[in-house]
Amino acid sequence: MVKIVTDVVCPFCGTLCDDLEVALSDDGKEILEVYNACAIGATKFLHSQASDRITRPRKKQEDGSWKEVTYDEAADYTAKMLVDAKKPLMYGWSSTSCSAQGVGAEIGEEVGACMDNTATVCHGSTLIAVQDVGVPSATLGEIANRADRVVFWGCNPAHAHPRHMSRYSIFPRGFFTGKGSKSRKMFVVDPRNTDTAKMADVHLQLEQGHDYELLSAVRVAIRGEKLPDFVAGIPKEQIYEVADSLKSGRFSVIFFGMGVTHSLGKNHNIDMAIMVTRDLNDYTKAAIVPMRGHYNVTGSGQVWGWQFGFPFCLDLTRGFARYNPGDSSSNDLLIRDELDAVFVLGSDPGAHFPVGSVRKIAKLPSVCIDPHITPTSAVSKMHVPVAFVGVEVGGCAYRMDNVPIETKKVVEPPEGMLTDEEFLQLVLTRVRELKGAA
Amino acid sequence: MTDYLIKNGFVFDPVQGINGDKVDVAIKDGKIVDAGDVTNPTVIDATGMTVMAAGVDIHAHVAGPKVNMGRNFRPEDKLFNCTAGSGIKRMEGGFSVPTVLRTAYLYARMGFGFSMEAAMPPLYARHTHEEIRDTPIIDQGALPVFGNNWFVLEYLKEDEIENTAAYIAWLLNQTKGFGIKCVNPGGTESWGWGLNCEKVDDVVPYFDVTPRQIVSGLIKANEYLGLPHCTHIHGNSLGEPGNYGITLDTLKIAEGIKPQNDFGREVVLHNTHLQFHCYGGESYASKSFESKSKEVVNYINSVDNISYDLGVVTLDETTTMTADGPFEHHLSHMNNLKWANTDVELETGSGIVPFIYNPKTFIAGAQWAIGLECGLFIKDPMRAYVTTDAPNAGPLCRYPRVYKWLMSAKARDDVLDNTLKYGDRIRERCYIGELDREISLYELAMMTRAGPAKTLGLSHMFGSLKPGLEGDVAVYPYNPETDTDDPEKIEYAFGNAAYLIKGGKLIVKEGEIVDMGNKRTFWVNAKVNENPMVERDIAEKFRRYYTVTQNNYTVKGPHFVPNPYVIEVDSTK
Amino acid sequence: MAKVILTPTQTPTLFLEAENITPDVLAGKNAAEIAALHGFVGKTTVTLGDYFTVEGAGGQTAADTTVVINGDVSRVKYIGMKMSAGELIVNGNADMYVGGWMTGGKITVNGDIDAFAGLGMTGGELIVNGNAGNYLGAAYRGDWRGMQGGEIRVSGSAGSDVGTFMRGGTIVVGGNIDVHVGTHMEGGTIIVKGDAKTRVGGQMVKGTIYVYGDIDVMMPGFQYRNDVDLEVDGDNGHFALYEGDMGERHSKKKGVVIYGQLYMKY
Amino acid sequence: MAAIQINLISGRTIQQGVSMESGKEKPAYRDACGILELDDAEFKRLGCFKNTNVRVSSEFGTVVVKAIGATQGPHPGLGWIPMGPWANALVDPNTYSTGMPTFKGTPVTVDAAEEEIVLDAIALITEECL
Repeated sequence: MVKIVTDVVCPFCGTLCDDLEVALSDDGKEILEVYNACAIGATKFLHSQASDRITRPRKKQEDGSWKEVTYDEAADYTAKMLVDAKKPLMYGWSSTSCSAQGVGAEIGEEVGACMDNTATVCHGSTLIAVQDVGVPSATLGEIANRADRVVFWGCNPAHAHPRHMSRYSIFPRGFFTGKGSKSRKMFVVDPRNTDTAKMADVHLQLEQGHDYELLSAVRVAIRGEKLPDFVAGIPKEQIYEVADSLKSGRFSVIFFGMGVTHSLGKNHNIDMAIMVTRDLNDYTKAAIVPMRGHYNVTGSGQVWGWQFGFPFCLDLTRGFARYNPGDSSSNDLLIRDELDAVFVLGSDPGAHFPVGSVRKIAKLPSVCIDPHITPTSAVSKMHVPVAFVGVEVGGCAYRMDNVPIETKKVVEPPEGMLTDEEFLQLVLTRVRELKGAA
Repeated sequence: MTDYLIKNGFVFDPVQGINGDKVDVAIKDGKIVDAGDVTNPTVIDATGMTVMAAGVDIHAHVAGPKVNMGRNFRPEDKLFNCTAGSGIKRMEGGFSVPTVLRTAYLYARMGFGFSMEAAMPPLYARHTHEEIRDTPIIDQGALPVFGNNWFVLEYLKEDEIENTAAYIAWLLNQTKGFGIKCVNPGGTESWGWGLNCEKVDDVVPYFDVTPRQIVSGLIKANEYLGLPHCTHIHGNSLGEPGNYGITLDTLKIAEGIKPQNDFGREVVLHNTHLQFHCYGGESYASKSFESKSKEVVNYINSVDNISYDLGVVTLDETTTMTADGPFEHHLSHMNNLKWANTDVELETGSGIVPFIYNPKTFIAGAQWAIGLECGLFIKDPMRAYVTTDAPNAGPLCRYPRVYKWLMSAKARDDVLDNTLKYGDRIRERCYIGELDREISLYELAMMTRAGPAKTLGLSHMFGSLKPGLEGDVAVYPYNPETDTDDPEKIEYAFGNAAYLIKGGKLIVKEGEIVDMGNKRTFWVNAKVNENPMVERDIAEKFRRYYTVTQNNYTVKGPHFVPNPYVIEVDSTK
Repeated sequence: MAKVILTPTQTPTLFLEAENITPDVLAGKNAAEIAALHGFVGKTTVTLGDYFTVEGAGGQTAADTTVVINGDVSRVKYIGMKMSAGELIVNGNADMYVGGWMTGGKITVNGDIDAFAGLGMTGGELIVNGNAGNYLGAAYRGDWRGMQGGEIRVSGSAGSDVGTFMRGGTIVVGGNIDVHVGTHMEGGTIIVKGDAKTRVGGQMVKGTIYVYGDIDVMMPGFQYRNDVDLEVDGDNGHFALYEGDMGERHSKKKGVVIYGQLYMKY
Repeated sequence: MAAIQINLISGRTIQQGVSMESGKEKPAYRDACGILELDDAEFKRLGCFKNTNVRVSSEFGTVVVKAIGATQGPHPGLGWIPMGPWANALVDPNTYSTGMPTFKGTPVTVDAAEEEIVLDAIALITEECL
């Protein structure tokens, strides 16, 4: 009998779909099919079953080859590295559960680490902007039920958050939006004619890197002030039209992504987008929501928030928490040679940091905790594979709108494999032993 | 478990009528016992000190999504005030919105044992519980918000009390909540369209129900269920000049409703942070704005089924946060500072804005005065509780300062004469000048432990040193015979408990935190008759309008509530 | 005036955090006491003596104390942080947070400095005979109170985010400046004698910016008003006055809306 | 054949996501992310056919990828490499003291490199870093 597990939560992106159904083999050991998921989510579940999966920690030898070690040996190596370092970086924390993040926070505090999560290369700019000007926002259901003006600015949900439009933003027939997509006007602002842009009622194909000016122009237009003829390549008539349309909606929402967080201006682009939203609230109702990437990068910021007071870029080296992106941020720390050890969990900086930063990681003592083989594991001195969170172990995760959802365990991990939380507990115990001995 | 005997202290326990007598307090197996019932106890010498049951906070925002947004979006609130861990303490930080560790340590240093998180958005209940779990030492509960919930609005439009009660029981169970919170009834749902409900008879758009119907229905449903706590209300038009009339309208909704519960609770409506609801005049200008605390408290004095807490403004830079979304939007236009807002599908909303209560302005001084007046006009201090609506009117760490102001006319005069720029004007526009009352330690014990414990329905556990209650005792370095010369000694003593015993464990020893205690999460499991209609409505709403499945809504398992204390109520009889 | 001379003896392998190097802390201390003061490298606690030779002694008060650093401290953070009086001279390059949160006194750096100098500064003088980094005279993260008073002078160029959330005081940059100048500015004066790139005065509420050179892209919320002849920082010139940011909130004074002012030199 | 200057940006695609979750060490990941998407006009300027390997260079590095026709275009003046190590071999690490490298908007030079091969992710990062 095929067994169906329902209400499964997808551990891929910040959309955190919780309506997946997974078909298991008779013995409950094998994942046969994944229903309701997007292609990426389904792959994540199915790939967990790959036959060539690494199931034991491995240490890099002098000659570059890998040697299998026990989890205890790996924990000992990790603990010693963190305790001995003067300024270790503990990076990642996005593809894991809040309880693992909590244990990680205790380790970071014990060893005096710099701690950073993937927001640092994703929505860190957003976090800075929110600190500067706040954020009028709403849960995704609020948007599904009310929004009639939907803007995607510098984001491409058709590819990056594949079920976002169908679950939350464009197609749902909500309480006050009974006609689904017909109830909504869709705007896309993107320098490319993306698959999302192709669906839009209005596509503003701006000149790349001029989001700040264009958003500023929208604010000027909202206030009915004069504009130059073109801003960011967009004619002023179109800017006025968009501003009027957003003002005249009953509920306008702006979703934004790495098109703005990664481009020149960074936090300022988002700052301005937030101010557009704030301005719109003087005329109608408006909200803005960042399209967070990893399924639990948001949770990592939450856990650190309540434990330390800051969502990323923590410097705990002096026993108390300090925060200042630009100083305590992973890429600045790496590029400026401020670190002497690197620990990575639940992320792949090897693939997603500028190569200059990756070269620095490669030169330092390093541990990579990841179920996969990745560019990070390739440059690390120790690779510790662990169970897939959300597939082989459950745990709390926070959606892009900060809604917490508990991910599920669907199948057992391969025999003898630890979860990341279990491994972190080993490291924490060992760190305390080492510190007690010191 | 160690037995304790606290000897020679001046004991204040209004429940037992002990008013500063030197009585020994004994704890055995985590509970208070008669002094003769302990054998070989650890003796704590409280000579020259004040002994009370541990404090009980009926209303503070210390855990949950908006609190954490307050932390994360205000790094400047932590600049230069994060401190390293020491002993068994972890690192801590934050002034107006402390980290969970600092919250726990602050409460311990102030001699508190229980705190009620004042607003939990149901969809975010997991978040609130994760923070509560990570806040050591103190016991906590959380109040889910109901005043703008679509189920409640739909049922109460038709005055369906039984259905409302069935839904409330279901939600308390799903979210592991403690009782009913109602914030700006109808107003936050209206805020979903950028609107508000300013008066009790304003109509909520589409739902066609009024704040009056919502408040009345929630009170009735609360008593139908027989919950330990009463309906906990933050009414319409908080912070608006002239709002006292709306406050009186709200309070009068409770007229004639009798409490129905097995917990000794005597009130049916708790009006939180009353200070924000006692304003006269038409603007914040000193020629118009005036205090109406006397009018409001006089009404409360004239009835017996209403309690309140003060919400005293402490004249600090702080962070305001409330489920009253439209109010925070309004506030952001007053000070132009950063504004966070989250509207929560089908349920509620919230807003957060930093705020500086600047003593150089008339209005901040007037608000400060009104909060204290609310504490000084009360006839029965068992119904008026000290809070700062932390962190809205002031940070949690300021409780001892508020005690000082309540207990010392001299300390109040010092603020009016030296701290405030418009002290004289405030004496004219408020009642503070005519009040020479000084709250006694006995009354303070009512306003900070006995009273809140009773209104929370927890007087069988907290708030007194009666044998059988929880072994929660605070010892403050304050000598009521000799320390009356200087009000600063009050502030120091109540912020630096010499000892705190919580659940029979010694948490604070000679002013140092030495144990993380055995933290519990309180929630109420209310049993109701089967109600297929409500069950169907719930399933329908999840299928069509929520973005999580009904199965994924339930807060469960040891991860979120590892050490629950469940209070059972049964309305099926 | 008493003088303390610190001469670097080694370059920190990581970075040294040395907020104790201010006239305020060094006042009243002799060379041995100064050498024993703490600094931090990562999680380790070190002494200033580990990294500097110390000559001389502090005066009785900060105002009586001059501190001279002779050498490169480009891997030392927090020099002159929270300084309130006296003088601090760095003969070399310095790292981040030079004069952060300073309230008075004078800092002179004969070299380049990195980011976050003069952060949240309320008074005093910060003179940089070299280049400055990003976030010069800006606000700490989340704070709406950037530089509020005092003066910063940079002879060379400056980085991005100069004067973000500035509320008062003056910043003069002799050379060119990177993006985002005076963002969210609500008071004070920024003078850029070289070229600016883009995003000058974005979200500006109030205050004054002068740019002598070019601006690559003007913010759309700035409107040309008129030409004026002005004397600015001792230089006479003919300027075009722009007001903005029209997209931003503005207060009124006697019924007249007060905008941020941007003067472009012809 | 000529070298062309173009403004480079990156981002996610479904194929990038799927292949990433299938294993970054696999050829599918290289095929999904080791590409440069260009408008037809750029191919004309470049003087080579679609599906040709090209060398992309910036101030910060050089990488060989396969140039393909824009799938989400046109996007005049822009070249596009999916998020991953190939794009990151080129991007500007300057964070402007915000912590965020300037991932989007890197000026690059593209020229045909038909004889060169596109390395897989592990080989690429090994060559760059070890």
